[in-house]
Amino acid sequence: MTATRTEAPPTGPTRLTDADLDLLLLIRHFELALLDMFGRGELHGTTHTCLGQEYVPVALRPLLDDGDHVFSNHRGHGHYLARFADPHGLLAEVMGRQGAVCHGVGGSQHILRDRYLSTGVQGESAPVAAGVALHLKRAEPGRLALVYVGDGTWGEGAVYEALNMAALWELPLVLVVENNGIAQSTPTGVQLAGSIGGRARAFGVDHLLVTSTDTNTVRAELAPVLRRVRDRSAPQMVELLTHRVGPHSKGDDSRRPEEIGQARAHDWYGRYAAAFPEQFSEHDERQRRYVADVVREVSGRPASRWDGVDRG
Amino acid sequence: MTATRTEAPPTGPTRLTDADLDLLLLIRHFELALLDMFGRGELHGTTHTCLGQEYVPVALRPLLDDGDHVFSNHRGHGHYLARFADPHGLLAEVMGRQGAVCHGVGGSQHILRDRYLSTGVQGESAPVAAGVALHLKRAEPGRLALVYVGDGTWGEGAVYEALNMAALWELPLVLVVENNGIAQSTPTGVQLAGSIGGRARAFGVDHLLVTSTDTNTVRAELAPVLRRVRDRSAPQMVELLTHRVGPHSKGDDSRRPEEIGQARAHDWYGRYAAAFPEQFSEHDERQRRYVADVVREVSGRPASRWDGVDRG
Amino acid sequence: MGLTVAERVVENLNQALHALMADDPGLHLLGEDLVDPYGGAFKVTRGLSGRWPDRVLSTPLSEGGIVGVAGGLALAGQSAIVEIMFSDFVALAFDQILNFASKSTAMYGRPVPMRLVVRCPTGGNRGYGPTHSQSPQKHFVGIPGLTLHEVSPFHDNHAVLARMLASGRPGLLFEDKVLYTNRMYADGVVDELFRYDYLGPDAGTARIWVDDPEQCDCVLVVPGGLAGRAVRVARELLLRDDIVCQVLVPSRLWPLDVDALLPSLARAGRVVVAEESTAGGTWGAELAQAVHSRLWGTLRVPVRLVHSADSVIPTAAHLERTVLVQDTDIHRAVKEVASGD
Amino acid sequence: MGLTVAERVVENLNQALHALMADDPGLHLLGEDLVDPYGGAFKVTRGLSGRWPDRVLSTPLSEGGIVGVAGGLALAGQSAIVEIMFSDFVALAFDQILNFASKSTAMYGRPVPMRLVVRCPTGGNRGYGPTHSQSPQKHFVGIPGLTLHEVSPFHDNHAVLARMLASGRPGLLFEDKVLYTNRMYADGVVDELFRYDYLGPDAGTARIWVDDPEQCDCVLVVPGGLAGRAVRVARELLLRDDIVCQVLVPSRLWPLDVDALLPSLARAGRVVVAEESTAGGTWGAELAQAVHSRLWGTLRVPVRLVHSADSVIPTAAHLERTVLVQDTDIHRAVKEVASGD
Ligand SMILES: Cc1ncc(C[n+]2csc(CCOP(=O)(O)OP(=O)(O)O)c2C)c(N)n1
Ligand SMILES: Cc1ncc(C[n+]2csc(CCOP(=O)(O)OP(=O)(O)O)c2C)c(N)n1
Ligand SMILES: [Mg+2]
Ligand SMILES: [Mg+2]
Repeated sequence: MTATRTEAPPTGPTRLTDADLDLLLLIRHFELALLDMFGRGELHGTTHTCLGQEYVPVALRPLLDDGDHVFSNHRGHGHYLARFADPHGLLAEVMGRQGAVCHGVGGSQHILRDRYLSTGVQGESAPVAAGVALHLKRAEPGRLALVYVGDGTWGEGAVYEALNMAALWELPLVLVVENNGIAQSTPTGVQLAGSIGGRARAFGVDHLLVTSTDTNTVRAELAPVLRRVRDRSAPQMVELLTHRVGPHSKGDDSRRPEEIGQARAHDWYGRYAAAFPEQFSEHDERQRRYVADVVREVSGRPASRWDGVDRG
Repeated sequence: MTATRTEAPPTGPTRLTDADLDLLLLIRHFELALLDMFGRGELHGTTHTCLGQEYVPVALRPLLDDGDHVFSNHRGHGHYLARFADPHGLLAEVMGRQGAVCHGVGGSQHILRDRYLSTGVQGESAPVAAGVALHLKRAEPGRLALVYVGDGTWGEGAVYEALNMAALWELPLVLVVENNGIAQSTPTGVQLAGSIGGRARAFGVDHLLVTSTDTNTVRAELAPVLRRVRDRSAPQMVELLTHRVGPHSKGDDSRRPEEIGQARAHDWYGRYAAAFPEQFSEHDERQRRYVADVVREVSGRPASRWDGVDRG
Repeated sequence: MGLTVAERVVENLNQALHALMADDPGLHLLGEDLVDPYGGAFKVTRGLSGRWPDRVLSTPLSEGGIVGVAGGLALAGQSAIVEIMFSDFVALAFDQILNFASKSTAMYGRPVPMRLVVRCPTGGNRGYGPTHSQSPQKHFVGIPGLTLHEVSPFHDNHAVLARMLASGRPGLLFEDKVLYTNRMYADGVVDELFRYDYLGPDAGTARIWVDDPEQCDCVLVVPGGLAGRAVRVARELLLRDDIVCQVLVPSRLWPLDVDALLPSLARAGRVVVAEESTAGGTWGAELAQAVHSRLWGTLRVPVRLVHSADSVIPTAAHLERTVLVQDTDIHRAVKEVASGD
Repeated sequence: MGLTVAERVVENLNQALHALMADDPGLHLLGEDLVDPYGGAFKVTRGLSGRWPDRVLSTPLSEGGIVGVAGGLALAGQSAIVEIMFSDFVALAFDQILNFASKSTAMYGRPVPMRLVVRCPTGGNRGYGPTHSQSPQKHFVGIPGLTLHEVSPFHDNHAVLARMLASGRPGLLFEDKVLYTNRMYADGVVDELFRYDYLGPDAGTARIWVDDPEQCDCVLVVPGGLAGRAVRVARELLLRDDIVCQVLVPSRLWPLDVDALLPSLARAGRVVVAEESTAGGTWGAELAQAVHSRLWGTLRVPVRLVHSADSVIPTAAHLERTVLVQDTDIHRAVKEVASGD
C-alpha cells in the first residue's frame, strides 16, 4: 500500500494572506459554479473539478515564475487559475464563448497558454515535460518543468519512461503527485502496488511527502525542494496526500457516504471557515459574487470563433 | 546506478553434474556455431547469442516443470535449449529448414512451443506473462509464469505496467532480469537510473540479487524463491549480474577491449575449464562435435514449408 | 405506431456481456473502473462484477498493459474482453494489438487461437474534446490476423461478440458513444416507411430499404455508428427529394465482406460511403477500392466518400459541428451521386 | 557508362543529419544506440555524437517516451529527430504521435509549430522476422497535423528533412532498410535508357521515363522504398514486353499531392500503385480513391494496387518471398493494366 491515508483529524490551519485565501476561494467557487451549470444543463461535455485540492497549486504559485513550464492534466482548473487568475478565459473555454483561452477548441482538458499546457491523456505529458526540462537545463538554467500527476496515473508506463530519462539526464523536472486516494472510482490501494515514494527511490529521485492541506505549511515544505531543483538540476518528486471532495467528473461519485465524509473532513474549506470565520466569510462571499459575475458575463458572450489559419 | 558491476575476480566454480555441464556446453557451442555460420554467410537475418549467460537457464531448468510458462526474449537460444534440449528444431528454425519448431516463420526471436514463447519486441511480453499468471493462479495453483527481461528492457513502460498488476493481483510471476550491464551498445548506467532492486521494492515485490555465475550456486539461491512463488502466489524479481561475452547480435560489439576483457574474465566457460580440466575437456569436445553434427545434419535438410491452414 | 420499444444499445451490450460471462467460465472482462457500483465510464459493464467478481477486473490505468494481460489470458486458452475507456487511448495498446495479439495468430508457423476483444467507445458529438472523440478504426485496417467490428442498432451484440471470440482472432469492437442511448431496431421494421433484413453469412450486413429491397437510386454504406444517422438521412431524402436510398450496415468492418454488398451496389450503380473518421486513409477508401475494381463498368459514378474534415475535433459543440460529418453532408452527397453521371 | 558513382542512401542520410545539425543549433537527435562508436543500428547517425555530444542522445529503450521527449523539445521551440530502431516499434509511440505531437499543432485553437521528425527504418527482405519487417506507413495516413515522407534514391534527404522540420508539422520519415546500401541517383540519369526529372512544388515527385516524359503505356506510382524495384521492373517491361512504363515517386506520402501526379496519370489512363505494405487499408487505396474520383471517365481501367499478402512476414527468406511484394507481382500488374480495358 501507498502512504496510508490518515484517519486522524488534520492539524489546524494557519492564517493565510488575503491574496492566498482569495485565490483558494476563487478556485472553489469556480468549480462549484461549473457543477452547478452542468446540473442545470448549461454546460455540455465533461469537466473534472479540483474541489478539496485547491491548495496545491495555490501553495506552489509563488514558487514558480513565468519562465517555468507547468504541465497540467484533466483536473486542471485550479492549476490554471493559480497561474493566470483568469476565470473569464477559462470559463469561456469551458463554455465555448469568445475570449476562450483556446477558442473553445481544447475545452476543459486541453489548454495551452504561454508555458502552461494541459492535455487529456493520462501520463502522456510526463515525457513531454522531460523534453522541455532537457531544453531548460541547457538554455535557461535555473528554470524547471513541473508536471501534475494523479496517483492513478502511475498505472501508465509513460510516467516511468519519463522518470528514468529525467533521472539519467538530471533534468530540472518536478513531478507533483496529487495523491487523492482514488482514480475515477478506483481506490489507490487496488490500482497502485507499493508506494509512490518507492517509485522515486527506485530511480534515485528525491521524494517529499506532504500531508498537510494548509497552504502556508505546504508552501514552506515545497520551497526548499523547488529551490534545490533549480540549483542542482535534478528531478524531484513531491507527493501530496490530498482529498477529492467532489465527484470524478460530474455526478459520478460512487464512493460510500463514509468515504465521501472522510474526504470532506479533510477539506481545507470548512476547517478554514471554522478557524478564521471573519476573514473567511468576507472573502468567501466576495469570491462567490465575483465568480457569479464571471458566469453572468461570460454566459452573455457570443460563441467562440475558430477559423482560417487557426485551424492549423 | 544499479548494483555495481564487481571488478573483483569471481569466486571459483563448483563441480557440476555431467548433465548440467553438457547443457551449458551445448548452448555455448550452439551459439558459437551460429556466429560461425553468420561469418561464413550461411545464415541471413539476425541472431542474438547468449554467450556468457548460458548458466541462467541451466540453473533454472530443474526448478521449472512443463506446466510452467516461460517467456523468452531476443536472446533466447539458451532459454529454449535448456527447456527442450532440441538443437535441431532450433537450428532448423534459424536456418528455415524442415523440422523447424515454427516452420521458419518465427526465426530466432519468435518461438512458440508448448508453454514456451519468445517474441522480438522488448518489454511486450511482461504484461502477457502477467495475464498467463493470472490464469495459472486460478486454474493451476502452484504453477508460475517466468519472464526473462534484460536490464535495458527496464526502459519500456510495459514492464512497469505488468509489475504493478502482478503485485496488485498477487500473481505467480517471476521476472528474471539478466543484467549483463549493457543494452545493445549502451551501458546500463546510462540507460537505467537507480537500481533494479529499487524497482522491485517500489512495487512491494521481493527481489533477489544473484552475483554468482556458478550454476550450482545460482540454482541453490533460486530454488527457495521459486518455491515461495508457487506456495504463496506472489510475484518475484530475480536479478542476475551476468556478462555478455559476445556481440549484441553479430559483429556489432563496439565495447572497448578492456570492457570485453572484463566480461570474458567472468565467463564461466574458461573458469570451469581451468577448475575441472578433465571433466571439462571431455564434455566440451563431445558437445562441440554434437553441435557440428547438428549443423551438418540440419544444413542438409530441405527448406521448411509453411502453407495452407498454418498461414492463419 | 404500434412498435414495441426495443432495448437501448447500452442495455443490449450489457446483456450480451452477462450472457457471455454466464456461458463461458473462461471469459474475463478487464478495464478501468469496470466494477460496481461504478460499472464502467459508460455503464456497459453494470452488474457484472457482482455476479463474477473473480472474472471482472477493474485495472490500473494501463491500456497497453491490460491488452497485454488479455493477450496472456487468450494465449492460455481463456477468453478476454477489454474495455478501453475512450477509443482514443487504444493508441496506447497499438503495440500489443499489432505486434503481439494479431501476430501470435500466425507468426509461430501455425494457427494460435487468440480469443480477445478490445471494446472501444468511439466518436464525437459529446463535447469531450480532441483526445476523447476520435474514430480510430482506420488505423487498424489491414493488420493481418485482426478483425474490426462496429456496434450497430441492427446487430445483436451477443451474436457479434460470440462470433468474434469464437473466430479465434483478436478483434476490436468500436462502439459509437452516442449510439449507447439509442434503441436497437427489432422485427425487421425501422419505421412506417423503412424495413430491414440481412445480407451475407451470419446476417453480417443489415439492409434498410423502402418498398422493394431490389430497387433504389443510390446505396449508402455506413458502419454501425452512423446507422441511425444514415436512416434519418434516407428518410429525409425520400420525403424531401423523392430519392430512394438503400442503407447497408456491415457489422464487420475488416476483413470486408464485399461479396455481400456487391449485388446491391451493382444494381444501384451509385454508392456513397459515410463514416465519422476524419479525412484520409479511411475505411471508406478501402471499400471504394474494392468496389471500383469489382464493379468497373457497372458503376455510373465513382464511389463518393463522406467523412469528417481533416482536423482535430474541437470541444465546443458549435465548433465540433464544423468538423464532424453532419447529416447534411451525407444528404448532399447522396443527392449528388443519385443524380450525377 | 560514364556515370559518376553516387553516394549510398545511408551516406546521404548521414550527411543530411550532419548538415542539419551544423545549421540548426536547436536540433536534437534522440534514439537507441545512436552514439559513436556504435552510431545506430543501421549506422545512419555515425559521427554525429562526436561532433555534438550534447545534442545527440542515446536513450533508454523507451520508444513512447523518447517521442514524448522530442515533443517536449519541439514545444519548447527546438527541433528534434528521433530514430526508432525498427519501424515496427513506432507502434509504441502511437499515442505520442496521434494524441500529442499531431494534436498539439491545432487543438489549442491556434497553430503551434512542432518541429519533430520520427525516422523509421522500414520493410522486409532482410530476414529479420515478423516484428522487425513491417511497413506501417498505412496506419498513420489521415492523422490531422501529421505528414508522412519516405526516403527515395531520387530525393536528397537534406532537402526532405529540412522541409519536414520547417513545415512545423510533426512527420514520420520511412526508410526502407534495403535501400540504405543502394546508391542515390544523380544528374537526371537512371541508366542508358531511363531519365528522370521532378514534378510538383519542391520537386516533390520524381518522374522516371524513357524517351518522352509525356508518352507512356502505363504509370507506376510507388513510395521511395520501392523506387529501385519499380525502375528495375520498368526496364524489364521495356526490354522484354515492349511496354513503356513511367514511374512516379512522391517523396511525401501524406498529405498526398495528387495534383502533381494527375497530368501523367490522365495522359496514360492506366495506373498501378505498388507498395510493400501487407493488404488492406493501404496508402495505395487512398491514392486510388483520389484518382478514381478525379479522373473518372479518363481512366481506361481501374487503378490497380500491388502490395504484399495479408499475412505476417516470415523470417526465412524462401517464405518471406511468398508474402512480400515481388518484382514479378509488379511486372504482371503493369502488363495487365497496360493491355486491359
Ligand atoms: C490514458 C488515459 N486513460 C484513461 C483516462 C480516463 N481517466 C481520466 S482521469 C482518470 C483517473 C485518473 O486518476 P488519477 O491519476 O488518480 O487522477 P485524479 O482523477 O484522481 O485527479 C481516468 C481513468 C485518460 N484520460 N487517459
Ligand atoms: C521495443 C524494442 N525496442 C528496441 C529493440 C531493439 N533491441 C533489441 S535487443 C535491445 C537491447 C536490449 O537490452 P537488454 O534488455 O539489456 O537485453 P540484452 O540484449 O542485454 O540481453 C534492443 C535495443 C527491440 N527489440 N524492441
Ligand atoms: Mg487520484
Ligand atoms: Mg542487457
